[in-house]
Amino acid sequence: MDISIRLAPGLCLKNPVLSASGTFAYGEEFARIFDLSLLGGVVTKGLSLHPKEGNPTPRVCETPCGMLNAIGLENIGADAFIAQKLPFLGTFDTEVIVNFFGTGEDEYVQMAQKLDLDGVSAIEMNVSCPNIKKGGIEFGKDPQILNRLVAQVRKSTTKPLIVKLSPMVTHIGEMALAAQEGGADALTCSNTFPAMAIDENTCKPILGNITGGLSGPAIKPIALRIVWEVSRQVTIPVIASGGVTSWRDVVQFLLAGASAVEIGSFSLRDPLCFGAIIQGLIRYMQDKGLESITEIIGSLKSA
Amino acid sequence: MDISIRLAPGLCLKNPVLSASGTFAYGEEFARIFDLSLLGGVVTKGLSLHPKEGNPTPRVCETPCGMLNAIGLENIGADAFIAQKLPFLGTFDTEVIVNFFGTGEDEYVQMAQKLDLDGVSAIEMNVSCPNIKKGGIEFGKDPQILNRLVAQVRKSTTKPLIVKLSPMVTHIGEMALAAQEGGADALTCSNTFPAMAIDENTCKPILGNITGGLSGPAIKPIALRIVWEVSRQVTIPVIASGGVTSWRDVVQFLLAGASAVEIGSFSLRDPLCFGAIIQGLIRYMQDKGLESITEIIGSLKSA
Amino acid sequence: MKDSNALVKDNRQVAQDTYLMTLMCELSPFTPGQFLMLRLTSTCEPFLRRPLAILSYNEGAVEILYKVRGEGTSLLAEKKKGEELSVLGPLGKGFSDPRPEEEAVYIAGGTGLPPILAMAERMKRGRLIIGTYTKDDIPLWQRMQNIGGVEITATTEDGSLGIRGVATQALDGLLKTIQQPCVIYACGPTGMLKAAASLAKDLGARCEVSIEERMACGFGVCSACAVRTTTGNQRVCTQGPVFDASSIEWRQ
Amino acid sequence: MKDSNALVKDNRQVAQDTYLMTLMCELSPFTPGQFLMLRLTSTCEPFLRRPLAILSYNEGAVEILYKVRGEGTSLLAEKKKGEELSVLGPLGKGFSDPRPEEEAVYIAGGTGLPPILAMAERMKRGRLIIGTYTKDDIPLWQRMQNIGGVEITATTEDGSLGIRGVATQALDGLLKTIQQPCVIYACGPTGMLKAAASLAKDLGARCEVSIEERMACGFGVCSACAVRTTTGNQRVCTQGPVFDASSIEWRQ
Ligand SMILES: Cc1cc2nc3c(=O)[nH]c(=O)nc-3n(C[C@H](O)[C@H](O)[C@H](O)COP(=O)(O)OP(=O)(O)OC[C@H]3O[C@@H](n4cnc5c(N)ncnc54)[C@H](O)[C@@H]3O)c2cc1C
Ligand SMILES: Cc1cc2nc3c(=O)[nH]c(=O)nc-3n(C[C@H](O)[C@H](O)[C@H](O)COP(=O)(O)OP(=O)(O)OC[C@H]3O[C@@H](n4cnc5c(N)ncnc54)[C@H](O)[C@@H]3O)c2cc1C
Ligand SMILES: Cc1cc2nc3c(=O)[nH]c(=O)nc-3n(C[C@H](O)[C@H](O)[C@H](O)COP(=O)(O)O)c2cc1C
Ligand SMILES: Cc1cc2nc3c(=O)[nH]c(=O)nc-3n(C[C@H](O)[C@H](O)[C@H](O)COP(=O)(O)O)c2cc1C
Ligand code: FES
Ligand code: FES
Repeated sequence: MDISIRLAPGLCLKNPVLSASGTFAYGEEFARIFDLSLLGGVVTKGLSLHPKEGNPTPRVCETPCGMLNAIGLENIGADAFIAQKLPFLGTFDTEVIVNFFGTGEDEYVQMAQKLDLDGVSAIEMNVSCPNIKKGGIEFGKDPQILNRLVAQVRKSTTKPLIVKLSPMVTHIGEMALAAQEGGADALTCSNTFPAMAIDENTCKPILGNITGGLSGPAIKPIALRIVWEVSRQVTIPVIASGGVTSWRDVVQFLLAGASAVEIGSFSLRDPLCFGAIIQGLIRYMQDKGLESITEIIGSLKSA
Repeated sequence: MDISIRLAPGLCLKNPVLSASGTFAYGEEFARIFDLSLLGGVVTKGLSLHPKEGNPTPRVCETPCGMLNAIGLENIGADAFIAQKLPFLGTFDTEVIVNFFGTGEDEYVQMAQKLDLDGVSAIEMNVSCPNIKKGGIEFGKDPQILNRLVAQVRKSTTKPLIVKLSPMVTHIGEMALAAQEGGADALTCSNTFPAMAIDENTCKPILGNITGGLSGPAIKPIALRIVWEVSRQVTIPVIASGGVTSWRDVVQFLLAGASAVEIGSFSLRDPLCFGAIIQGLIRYMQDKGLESITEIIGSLKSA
Repeated sequence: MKDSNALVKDNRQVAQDTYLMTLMCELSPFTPGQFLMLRLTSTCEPFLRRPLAILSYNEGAVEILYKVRGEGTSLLAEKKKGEELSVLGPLGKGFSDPRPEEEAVYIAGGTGLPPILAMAERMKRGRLIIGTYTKDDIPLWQRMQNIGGVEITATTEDGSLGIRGVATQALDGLLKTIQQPCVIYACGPTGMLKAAASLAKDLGARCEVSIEERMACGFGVCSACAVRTTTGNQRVCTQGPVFDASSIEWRQ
Repeated sequence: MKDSNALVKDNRQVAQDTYLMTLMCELSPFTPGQFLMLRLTSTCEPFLRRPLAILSYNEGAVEILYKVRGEGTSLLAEKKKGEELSVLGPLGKGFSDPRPEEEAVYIAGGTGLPPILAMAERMKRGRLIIGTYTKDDIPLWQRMQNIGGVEITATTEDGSLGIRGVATQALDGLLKTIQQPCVIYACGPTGMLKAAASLAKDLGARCEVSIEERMACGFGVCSACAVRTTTGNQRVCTQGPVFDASSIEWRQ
């Protein structure tokens, strides 16, 4: 049985299960509880050129079947990552996908150049960040801005380039096409939903940052629709992200058209979930008599 | 203590708790289990000019802390509503808010004219419907189209006009302003999120319509953020809709800037929730020593 | 209809994946075919109530018979004596009584047994066919034998009990042996209901079917449970779940 | 750190809104101040685990002492003997032992008692101050008395037990009476920790504080639990929850 999946030239995952950015740090903590080599790939915390301190606490809060986070992209910066974390990740037999962001086109480009290194299997661009030059509108909210940004980054790296879309847009298909035309090798659908929580006793927002991003099972039905919609509009592979908790969810995302799946929030609750999910997927394929995982991808039947 | 709230000239609710469209039918079933006069207002199932059969079943499905629906706007049509349902609703001491939609500008206008009747306290426009002339894009997804539609409807009725926004847009504030400038007296924020569910055994979508709208507690954090964002951009009152299950949620939405709150999906699970929620709200105001509900509205403190 | 707190009095496995639960709560009198909406937890997960037919109601004790299919019924199977559930009901329209001259024929497939058994236990006359895949899927076999006046036939697809085959084949055979007018009461998979309806039509017999459809509210407000009938869409939860089979426009 | 299934052995109320739970599970040896992440249900609601300090661990039995605050701790309080929980831990860095020449002073406010009591029970020497609003808020009063070698002082704001006032006033008084070098171990509300840190600084004493911050993972991967220190942000869950008080940059 073949559960490997090719995402881009030079990027082949041994299985379609990835960690998600921001819920796996740089892999060291999880490496203490399981062998990272069992994963299709590791997606790192989002990196920027310089270290970032992040937002005031509280930075997380629980919501019905989900959570909000407003970490504020705290990270150790590209140099420290390359020096201190990348070599360790290289000791595992898994793909290393480095998530990054910038506050302007320049920073995105510099990051792409910096990360064009041995030991980096692919880079994942987080475009849910405000473009300071354009008055703070997110890169991921305007197809022209996104297309230009992706094209610039594309020119700056030899690595497979994954663009992670923001979900809260009117026409997700347009954004997906803009990224594809800019030269993305694959898309991740999608990031968290802008949301908030209020404490009715103190009459204050719960998060230090007021708003945060909603993730977890609560958003899975929306993420599934987005993957279905996007994968029918683009020709490049789609990586699903949003609310995965089980092998059932993985199969559903594959049926909807995803080629791989990231597991984020649920791995905070259940850090050992990855192995069980991969095993469940294999059992499903055995039960259905499937030879290759590619038979599932996009094979949703009509209602 | 004063828990009444004025939403528009001629539209004053005795309390801020409303039913939501599509989860209360035309009030008859709920009237058998509690006195509708306890509500601030009743919002009816969405009506169109002619009766509508709706979508193939299954039309609903459960999701983590929420549900999908693809009823397909099944309704008995405006004439049958006016003849058979409106007189009954008139026997209660509550405001009757009639939700409606159209497949084109004409139908919206005709509906507004038809509903300009005694016994109708206000009309709520559902703009999450495709504009057939504009190639199927939803009225609620383009600010120009929305502004024009609202302005046409505004001219066609003497009733307070509430516009119910679609949440899945890039700039919800722009949509809100477009509706306000078109002449809306109030906004409902917001409708369900396009989503989907898949059965990994049959490899088919669960809903007959493939996609449906996500509602329930799962979306509350997003709805709260939308209410907070919109109420700071517009001068007209905002009615919250999305995931309310308790008096706590009601207070949170009021703090975020809502003037009233609709309870939808949760009343399917707990049809007697309305009275308990209103009582909880009153107790909260007593505990906090508040004289008027208007003291809560928009009074969120900084973090 | 009323929203009541019910206490689990008993919950035991009675067949493959199938449980019989007794709940203590006050209901108004019910008609077989009517159902309850059960709320399984106090958190919002799972969010919706689950529809389950009333098997019996006696002095504050209501019985339900259910098969574990997904999350909701799994949670139900884990409930222990003394736990609380919220129960909405009785809901919907049940079966009408057979006319004095009619022979009652009950047919149940799979999880369709509860309303059918309730009807047979109420009428105490007629003939009941229960069809399953195998012997171990049949719950309450002894209890069925003990209904005075009702003749029981089992069909199993693997032949492990009763007649090998499907229930509607047995129904066909049975109907051929009955001389007087018949009324057929059916609950089970759509294919079975459709076949029963067609046999009834050929015979000119009355046929009432209890229809299953995904529900959200169970009391008529959400329009989830539409079924196409000769007079347009009807709501399974309030205008059914029991319908005259001749009014249903079967899918496909 | 390990993810284990734990069985509830006992769960009883020991003060106003406060419960003591004993769970059976295998842990590696713990240091007072270390904590567990408890998963409360098998459904995804509530979604996150809850951090709770380890009060004791002995031959497969771990004790936790918790106050009911919201949804999670309410669910915990409802757990009965025999129910299962998933437990991640021991997590974080605990208190360091007092040096031989140091007098140990433990101070706990509100729900800060568990790690402090664990430390006092381990060291069996020093002085412990427990501060609450009223007498009924103090759990395990008798058990504290029974720690050989530790002198217990209670403060209550309403004066219903011990000294009327707040714990840090009592700490101030106590420190004035001690001649030898001190180490202060503190857990409780931020205001209390800050005041204890400031008293320690004035005295030139070591002070270790156990910090509470909202957590999502509890094992260092999500960056939720940042605390500002003189060397930048640190993670409460892995680099704490116990910190040298002089390294903390207190908010406001
Ligand atoms: C009026 C009525 C009476 C019923 N009476 C009984 C009964 O007495 N005993 C019994 O075992 N079952 C009965 N059912 C079916 C029962 O409601 C479903 O098996 C149950 O809701 C499944 O819940 P779940 O969470 O375990 O499964 P889910 O995980 O929700 O779904 C598993 C499967 O169950 C089916 N299902 C889910 N929800 C419904 C629903 N609302 N209605 C119908 N099918 C559904 C679907 O086919 C789905 O694929 C009845 C259904 C209706 C509509
Ligand atoms: C390292 C650590 C050890 C702890 N040890 C104990 C202990 O031994 N005994 C005890 O009673 N409590 C302890 N707490 C606090 C305990 O974790 C919270 O009271 C609990 O998570 C609240 O959950 P809830 O669902 O009941 O409340 P929620 O409804 O989630 O929130 C209620 C209130 O609890 C507080 N809270 C919520 N989540 C957290 C969190 N993750 N961390 C801190 N505070 C939170 C907030 O102030 C919130 O307003 C500890 C916290 C930490 C970080
Ligand atoms: C605590 C936390 C931190 C995150 N940080 C990042 C990040 O740095 N970069 C990024 O692209 N996405 C980030 N995300 C988004 C996740 O990678 C993921 O796309 C999202 O949470 C939805 O998936 P889930 O429901 O499986 O968590 C973060 C999410 C969480 C919960
Ligand atoms: C079964 C169902 C039917 C609905 N029908 C309508 C409708 O006809 N018109 C409309 O504007 N909104 C409709 N809605 C949306 C609700 O009015 C409400 O805005 C949404 O469900 C979010 O609120 P909730 O989370 O409280 O349900 C429907 C929702 C549900 C669940
Ligand atoms: S289930 Fe809601 S109308 Fe039937
Ligand atoms: S709680 Fe996740 S890093 Fe500390």
